[in-house]
Amino acid sequence: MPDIEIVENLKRDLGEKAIELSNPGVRRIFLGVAPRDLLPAVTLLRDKYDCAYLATISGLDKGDAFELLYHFASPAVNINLRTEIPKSAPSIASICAVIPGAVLYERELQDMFGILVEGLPDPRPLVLPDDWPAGNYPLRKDWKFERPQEVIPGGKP
Amino acid sequence: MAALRTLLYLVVYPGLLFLFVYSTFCEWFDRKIYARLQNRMGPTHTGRFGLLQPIADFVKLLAKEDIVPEAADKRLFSVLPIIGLAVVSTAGLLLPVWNFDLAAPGLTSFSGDIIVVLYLLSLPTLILFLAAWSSANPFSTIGGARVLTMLFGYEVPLFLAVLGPAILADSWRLAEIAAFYQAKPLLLLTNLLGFIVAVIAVQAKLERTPFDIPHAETEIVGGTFTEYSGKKLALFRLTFDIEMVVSSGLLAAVFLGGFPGGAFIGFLHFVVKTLFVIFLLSLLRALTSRIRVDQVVSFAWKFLAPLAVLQLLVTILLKGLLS
Amino acid sequence: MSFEIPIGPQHPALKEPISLRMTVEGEVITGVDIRLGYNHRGLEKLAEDRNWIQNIYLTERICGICSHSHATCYVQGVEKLMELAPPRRGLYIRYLVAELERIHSHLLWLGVAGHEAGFDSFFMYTWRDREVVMDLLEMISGNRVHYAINTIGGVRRDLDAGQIAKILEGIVTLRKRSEYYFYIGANEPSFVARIAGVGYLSKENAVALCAVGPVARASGVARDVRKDDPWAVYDEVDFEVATADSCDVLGRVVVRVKELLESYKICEQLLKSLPAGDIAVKAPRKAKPGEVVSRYEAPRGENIHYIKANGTDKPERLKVRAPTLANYPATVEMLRKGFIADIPLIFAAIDPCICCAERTVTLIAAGSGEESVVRMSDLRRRAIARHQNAPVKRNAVWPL
Amino acid sequence: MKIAVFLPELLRHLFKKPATVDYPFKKLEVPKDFRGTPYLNPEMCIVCKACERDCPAEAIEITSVNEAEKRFKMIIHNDRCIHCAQCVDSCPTTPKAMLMDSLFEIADDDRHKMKKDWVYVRAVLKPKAAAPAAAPQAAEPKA
Repeated sequence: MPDIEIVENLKRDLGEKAIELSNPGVRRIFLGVAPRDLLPAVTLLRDKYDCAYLATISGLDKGDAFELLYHFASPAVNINLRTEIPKSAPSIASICAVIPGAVLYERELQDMFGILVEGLPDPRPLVLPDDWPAGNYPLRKDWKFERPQEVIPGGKP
Repeated sequence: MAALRTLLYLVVYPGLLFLFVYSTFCEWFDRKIYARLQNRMGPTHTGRFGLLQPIADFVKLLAKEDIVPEAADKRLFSVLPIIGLAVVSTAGLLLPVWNFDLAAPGLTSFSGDIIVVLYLLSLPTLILFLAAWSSANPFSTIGGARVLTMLFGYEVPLFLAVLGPAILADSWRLAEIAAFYQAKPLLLLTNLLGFIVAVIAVQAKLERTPFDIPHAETEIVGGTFTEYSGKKLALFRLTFDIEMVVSSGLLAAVFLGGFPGGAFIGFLHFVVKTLFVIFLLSLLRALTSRIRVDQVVSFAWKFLAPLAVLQLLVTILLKGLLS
Repeated sequence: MSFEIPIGPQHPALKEPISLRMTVEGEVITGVDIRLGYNHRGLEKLAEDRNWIQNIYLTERICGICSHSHATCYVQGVEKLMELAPPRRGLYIRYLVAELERIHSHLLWLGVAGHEAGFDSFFMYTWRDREVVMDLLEMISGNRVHYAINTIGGVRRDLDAGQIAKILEGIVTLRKRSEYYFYIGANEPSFVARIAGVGYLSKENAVALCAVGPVARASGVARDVRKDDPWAVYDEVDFEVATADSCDVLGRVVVRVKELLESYKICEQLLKSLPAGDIAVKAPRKAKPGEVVSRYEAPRGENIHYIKANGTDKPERLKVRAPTLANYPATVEMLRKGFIADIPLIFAAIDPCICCAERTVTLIAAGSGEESVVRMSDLRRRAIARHQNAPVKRNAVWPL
Repeated sequence: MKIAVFLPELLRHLFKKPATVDYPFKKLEVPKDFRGTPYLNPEMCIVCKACERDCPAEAIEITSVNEAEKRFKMIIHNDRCIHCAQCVDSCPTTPKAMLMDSLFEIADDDRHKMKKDWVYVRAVLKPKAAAPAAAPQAAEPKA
């Protein structure tokens, strides 16, 4: 199925829900939806577009909002589902019920951006150390790491 | 004078010192063969051709820190390696290569010594299990359970296989069995099947690939030896080396016609024949991958035990024919 | 009797730290829990304050085995962002190295599988023959592990006729050996007994849990980015996607060996039709604002990089998804109801690259050399602080 | 199912020469373009700092010693260097001021000993045609 056809189909199936629909490269489609339409959109992609394979979820700190990109892939095309949630209330519904393999990526989002993923079957921290200070989310842009002075072991300065 | 001789017999030859030197040599031989089979070099630099490498390893381990875990049964944990070493060294004294008189059964060569050797060679397995259990470590516990499970697999085929030639020779004394086959070397060929079964069972007893399940390092870390370190580990390793020498000596005595020709020639026979058995063991080690413990038991009962029984049948029929 | 055994963070079967908690009932596994985070270096954060050139080498160091795959995935994304068209010869050399890397990675994996099963001879022989391809890579790029042959707009080193002849010669040897190892792996009874029927992953589960690479292909899911999303040279060469239907570790061995043979085919085709010309075009220092999703079929499965540029000489965001991370949920599924003895084999069968999978947390934003130093002092400081604040609890439960 | 399929291969190698090399007693040759350790040819350096800017490991440090004499000091931190040779690629002069040798045994027990530094006067290169014979009088190498 060529890209144009998929874009047309998506336009027809999602209608108003598709805030953004673009096709910047060969076999690359970017699709934007509102957070409340996320689950229906993911279900649609899985059932109708053969996109049961979620490659990953990218988070991006845009200053006052978080952008979440769900990278799906089918044998024909790579669909990137974009949604945006406000930084003041960072919370998103989990898609684990639809795509069970998403659990690690959603846990990573929680760790890295402090986004609350609701309905996650296993919400424990994934990658951060156990004694990581609360409220520190490394991939937010306002989180800066102060580089310590280099000290070479062995006594000499 | 007799006391001194006994002391020399126990400590120097063929006691601890000789067994130590010869077993480290056998370990070197095993390692070198294993390495060459794999197109590697093996020990090269300690001593000539790396001959001293096992001794260097032993000394290194002796010098390492010796840790006894807090949760372990400390007394049992510490004493087991020594018992293990003592048991296998005792078994070494019974081999019919030194100090035996065919006519007059003595202290180390008597009717029924084949049973005693087999029994003494079974003991290290139980000691290993106790050692694993007393270290109170999940990996050791699993290793200990595996040791016992495997024991049920290989012990019966080994006994059946080793006792076959004894039945044919009509004796329970190693020296007499060996002498019987020295008189009729062609009869050795009838025991070929038993020899194969016995080599595989000895491989399992020595816990070498494909039967290195109790201490499979990629599965359960050190297995039975997880908590052992320093001197105790060194003693355990020496125990296994000596066990390898003794069990290959046993196989040589029973299946390969023993060690005829007096002290010197007999000793040469001993060296050549044990090295041959060890070569077979190394080859088996290089040839296979580790199997699971359930596969060991089913393999032992589906293949080894029936083959051993078949060998026994052949032996009995042959004995009827001969008499 | 049911008890827990820890596989990792330090364990002989694991070459890198990860923690698998196994609840076992005798020899049978009843529960599995995975804990990541022992090997985090903060690459995604670090990438945000490195320029485009520096990031090539940063992404290359995500992994030590498939170093070229991450760098290529990144570079082809950046080229799209910068609207560069690398010369054909450069592309051919780049994907030639990529296929050679796949060969070395799969041979390495064969050896590791043998080692985990206790088949050390197999391990020694496969690794001996892997030296052939390692030497080829060293000859092409100047290094055995981190080839660093990619640059934005092409590759950094050219091939001459002598090198091409040597590569072709090496491929002939390797093909013969790979076929032999296939024969051994499928016929040695003790090895087959260990891998056949072990680590079952049904096709439905492989799809639902988003498995990638040889794990998915061994379960009958023909998922290969080189075919699904052919880029650069992959629509010009002829190869097949290797799959197997046995859904077990044996299937994964078969898939990998078949892929080896396909890779030899691709290498020969690339070398035979190597175009003449330049190997690289000059790249600008800055990229226009934009975003790109770059996909690449690494030896372990699909690699996906999401790169966003903001007009400066540094990326706004670089998201890296390594294939191993995608295979963890499937691993948990495969381990369930297995034997303890199968843990290393099943885990090794996904060809885990733990440092690939864990790259996100920023503890240290420093050059590679400083990391250990900073981390040491940092760790020491934190350990002291922790010790002062909380007395060590005896028999403490694993805090999760 | 066959038994002992590996046997012929194993026995064949029993009396063959081992494939391994007796390192460190015997050493293999590295290929021609091996990326060893970077070093500076101070006669060619025009202090454009391209290498410092592009070094992914921040292993190159160029500081000014004497502004008036145009004297500079370059330190290469071999303890940080990742041997990617990007400095060689970034170097704009012909012939290159940054070069790689084929040394690979550079481990040391002290990080300080792994630093290498050069103090030199900035080279003034003539136009491209005469570049190979550029400005020998300006150089004053010091290891």
